[in-house]
Amino acid sequence: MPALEHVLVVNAVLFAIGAMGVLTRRNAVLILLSVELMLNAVSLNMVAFAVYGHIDFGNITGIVFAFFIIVIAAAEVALALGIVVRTFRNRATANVDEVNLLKW
Amino acid sequence: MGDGVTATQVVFWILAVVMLVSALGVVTAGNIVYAALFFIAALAGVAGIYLILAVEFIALVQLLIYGSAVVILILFALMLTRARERPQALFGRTRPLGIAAAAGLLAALIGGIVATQWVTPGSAADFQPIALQQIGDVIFTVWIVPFIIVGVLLSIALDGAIMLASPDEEE
Amino acid sequence: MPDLVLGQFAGVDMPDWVDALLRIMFIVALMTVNAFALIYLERKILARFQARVGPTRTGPIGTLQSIADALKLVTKEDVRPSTADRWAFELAPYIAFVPVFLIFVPMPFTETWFIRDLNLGLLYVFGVLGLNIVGVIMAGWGSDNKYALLGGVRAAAQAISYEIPMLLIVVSVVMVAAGRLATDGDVSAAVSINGIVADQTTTPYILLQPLGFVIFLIGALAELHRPPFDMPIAESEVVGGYFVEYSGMRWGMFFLAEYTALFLIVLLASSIFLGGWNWPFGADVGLGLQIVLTLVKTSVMIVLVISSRALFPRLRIDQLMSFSWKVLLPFAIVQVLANGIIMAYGGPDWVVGLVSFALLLALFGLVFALTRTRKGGDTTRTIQTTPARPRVITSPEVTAVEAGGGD
Amino acid sequence: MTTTQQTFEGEILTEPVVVEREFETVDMNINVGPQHPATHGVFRMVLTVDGEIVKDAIPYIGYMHRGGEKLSENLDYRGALGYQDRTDYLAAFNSEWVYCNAVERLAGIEIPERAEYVRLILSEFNRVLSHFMFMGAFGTDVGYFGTAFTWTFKERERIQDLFEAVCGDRIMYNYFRVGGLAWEPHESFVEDSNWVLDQVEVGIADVDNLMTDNEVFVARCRDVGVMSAEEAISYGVTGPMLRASGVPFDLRVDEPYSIYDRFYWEIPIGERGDVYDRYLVRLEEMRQSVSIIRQALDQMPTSGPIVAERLPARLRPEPGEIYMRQENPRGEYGIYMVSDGTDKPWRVKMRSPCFHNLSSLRPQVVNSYLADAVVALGSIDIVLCEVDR
Repeated sequence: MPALEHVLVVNAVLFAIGAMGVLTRRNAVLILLSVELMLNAVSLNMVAFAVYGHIDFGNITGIVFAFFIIVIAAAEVALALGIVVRTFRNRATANVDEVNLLKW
Repeated sequence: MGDGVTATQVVFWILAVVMLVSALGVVTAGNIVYAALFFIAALAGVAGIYLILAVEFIALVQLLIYGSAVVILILFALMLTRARERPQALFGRTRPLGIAAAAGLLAALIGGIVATQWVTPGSAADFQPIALQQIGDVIFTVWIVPFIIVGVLLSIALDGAIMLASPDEEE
Repeated sequence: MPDLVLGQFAGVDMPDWVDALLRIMFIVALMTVNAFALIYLERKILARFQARVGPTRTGPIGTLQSIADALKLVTKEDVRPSTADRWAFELAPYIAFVPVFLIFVPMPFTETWFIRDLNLGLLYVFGVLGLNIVGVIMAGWGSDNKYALLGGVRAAAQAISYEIPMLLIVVSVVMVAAGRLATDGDVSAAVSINGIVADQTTTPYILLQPLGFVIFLIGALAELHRPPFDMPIAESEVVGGYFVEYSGMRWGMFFLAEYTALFLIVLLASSIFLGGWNWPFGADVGLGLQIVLTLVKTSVMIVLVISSRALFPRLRIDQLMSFSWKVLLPFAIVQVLANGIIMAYGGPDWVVGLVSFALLLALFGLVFALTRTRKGGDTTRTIQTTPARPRVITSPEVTAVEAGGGD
Repeated sequence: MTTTQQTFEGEILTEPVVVEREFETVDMNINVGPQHPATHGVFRMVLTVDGEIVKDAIPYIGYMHRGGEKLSENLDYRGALGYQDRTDYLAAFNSEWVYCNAVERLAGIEIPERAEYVRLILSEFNRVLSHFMFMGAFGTDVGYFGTAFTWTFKERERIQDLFEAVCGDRIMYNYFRVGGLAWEPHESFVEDSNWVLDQVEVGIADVDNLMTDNEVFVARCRDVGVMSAEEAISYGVTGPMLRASGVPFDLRVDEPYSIYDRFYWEIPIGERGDVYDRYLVRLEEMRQSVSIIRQALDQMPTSGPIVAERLPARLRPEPGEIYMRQENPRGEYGIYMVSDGTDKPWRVKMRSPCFHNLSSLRPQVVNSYLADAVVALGSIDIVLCEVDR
């Protein structure tokens, strides 16, 4: 088993990369991908805590959390893509910084 | 698993590097389809780390759900990028700022991790894989209400996605 | 013969890594032989359906034809279109192939013969198989060919649509297995393929889940791009679909993946529905007969799948989609719900089977009713005939014109 | 955002095709042909597709143009006969027959009865053969992996064997002559024909069983490529396509030529004018042709001349013109011929049914699925050599 700290560091890097994607990208689909990366880092963290905590505390809530996160992420993809398609129809762009009007 | 402690760690680091490189690919690729393909590699890496942590169930759910979701993502990416002849600018103007912010975040996180005194987990010999049955027991007893709420949420999300994506009648 | 215990391939003690290597070689050998055999079998069976004789020249009654084909593929030039996306194009065959290769792992050939008995075998199969489609999309997109792109997009839409009813059916099968195992065994074996097979000593699950079997078979046809669901590779529409630009061994990889998937999905179906290595009347038949039983059950279903290619034309993409989402998915959900309700109230197995059978009849009835209304009446032959009315009219006559008229 | 689609020159549409560009997925231009498996020869169409929906279709023809009309004008009346085989090569006897009839009427030649019977029998056989070819190719278009094709080719092979026995060739027969036939059919012609008919009837039943009631086949063909009777007439569509749209127009009956008034048969008519009706019409026509051939074989005189007597060595018809049209398997095949009194026709014009039938492709295809476009094209049953001439 890798040490807990190592897993956490890897997750932190993954999370930071995802955050970088969210902050630098302008295409909605790519931002969605980056958000998914961050979610992955979080759920991986949860699982790591649960797995290591399980040995000492016998609690696997983190795994349940990861499960929920994955399931909700699927719904989120569907919904976000619906919004992207909608935006694309109305504005002919998938770039978030071009969708800058509150009405159209 | 054999004499596995060091072997498992080696595999973990290989997977971690693959995953992180792929993740970097996701946020830097100049092509949406490439980004999506990198994302699949990153997902597979995460699933591999789940396997290292011996939670097979989560690893497979990850592949199953994310795999399909990402395939749909790629399809949308194809539809949206083919719509233009000219190459799209995929990065915003605030790119340096974003990179700096992400680097700061990373520094803060790693600082936190290093500074914290973690409770040393039991020895690897004590480690037991978590069975599917255990997860099921917990989900369907302790977390049953959230589980139902997630189910309802999924249905609503599905309806919402259909409504958003369906063509208007009068337009 | 691979055994369950790591480090004991074929009962001989050896280091772990040798064991792993041997298992991988076993898979590779099995896969190659299987692909050769299936290609030959398919050509021969189709030839029978089509009043031909199939390959006859290479080897006795053409048995070496697949090997000759493979040799040709290996020596063929590997062409990449100049405008193709290099990485996507070159990696796609492998990404399409590796997941299929991985599915071999939990497949039981006999009670003790498999690569590894995974606890989550069923989930594993579908989780890994889903990645196959990524390679297909990469091929379709990377070829920079419109036919390939259309084929890839069709394949993706189709795979996702048919995965869902199939997964729901697998869930219902797992429910049945868990219900049965809860009384006399270990519930956690309900997601393991071998555990499910071991539970079918007297009752193949096709008796308990006939609707499940039918939906699984239809879904398998769609997953395997077999007629009537072969739009992704439709010759007359998209010329060959996502692998239209491939040649040589890269093309061969797609075909290897396709035939391996055919074998494996059918093996899976015969394991979870037909009882795999079990003799259906409960006797323990021993190792040798077990593998024969597995292969016989699988072969029968393979012939079934192959014959669909000779007998069915192709559906249209929207018909395919609506069939999955509007017909199969609701029925699969109802099946899961019915299983849950019956088992929650402690209903016996035969009730489960009966309800599933009733649902199957309802499915057939619905499809029948739908197609009949489509045809507009209870018969397809709405052709009328009018009797020929021989009547004499003046036939075209020569009309005189001035010679050399015109310019 | 709506844009009116550019119509290409000379196109007459009942209403302009308006492409809705609501969701800006870019329309792809898909080039189908001239080497596409679904185009039955060197036909090319450029489909503008939005996803799977065809928004526009522009057909391109002419890859097989050999100037058959002009070539015929530079040859003797008899010498040009061979070009007729090479227009509709799936129904070469029928095409030869039209040409022979045209020349004979122009030159005022009466041909002996026995020759008429042989011509009619062979031509009706050729109709069956051509429709078999349609069944096979159409089955492939709809998605049978070769089954329909091999089954129908088995029957086609039998008919071709008969033709080979009669005239020594399997595709380009060149057997009819102005004034009769090239030579006497082989001795066992009647018995052979009867045997082939028995086999063919079984073959027709086989095709019927394979395709007609197949749910998938019906789902693919019903209500695809629908064409109303008015549309069909305005596009000049003839043959089985026209009859599938509900117009009982058959030149064998409406303008009887040769000896068709001696037989009784029925004309199948479709109700909806869709692809499925076209298939059914052709299937039924094959049965009716078999019936006609049986009647003709019964009535055919056992002996007698097969060539008109006292034929001139070089034909020099009186100056005049004629338009001879007959019912080919694909529709109205016409020869318009002008004689200026010399031994070469001054003008030969071929009216080929496929050319006119093909012109109705676009309205059938637009706003349907890509897969339907292929099926609709297949249902027209084009022979490109005849379209391009």
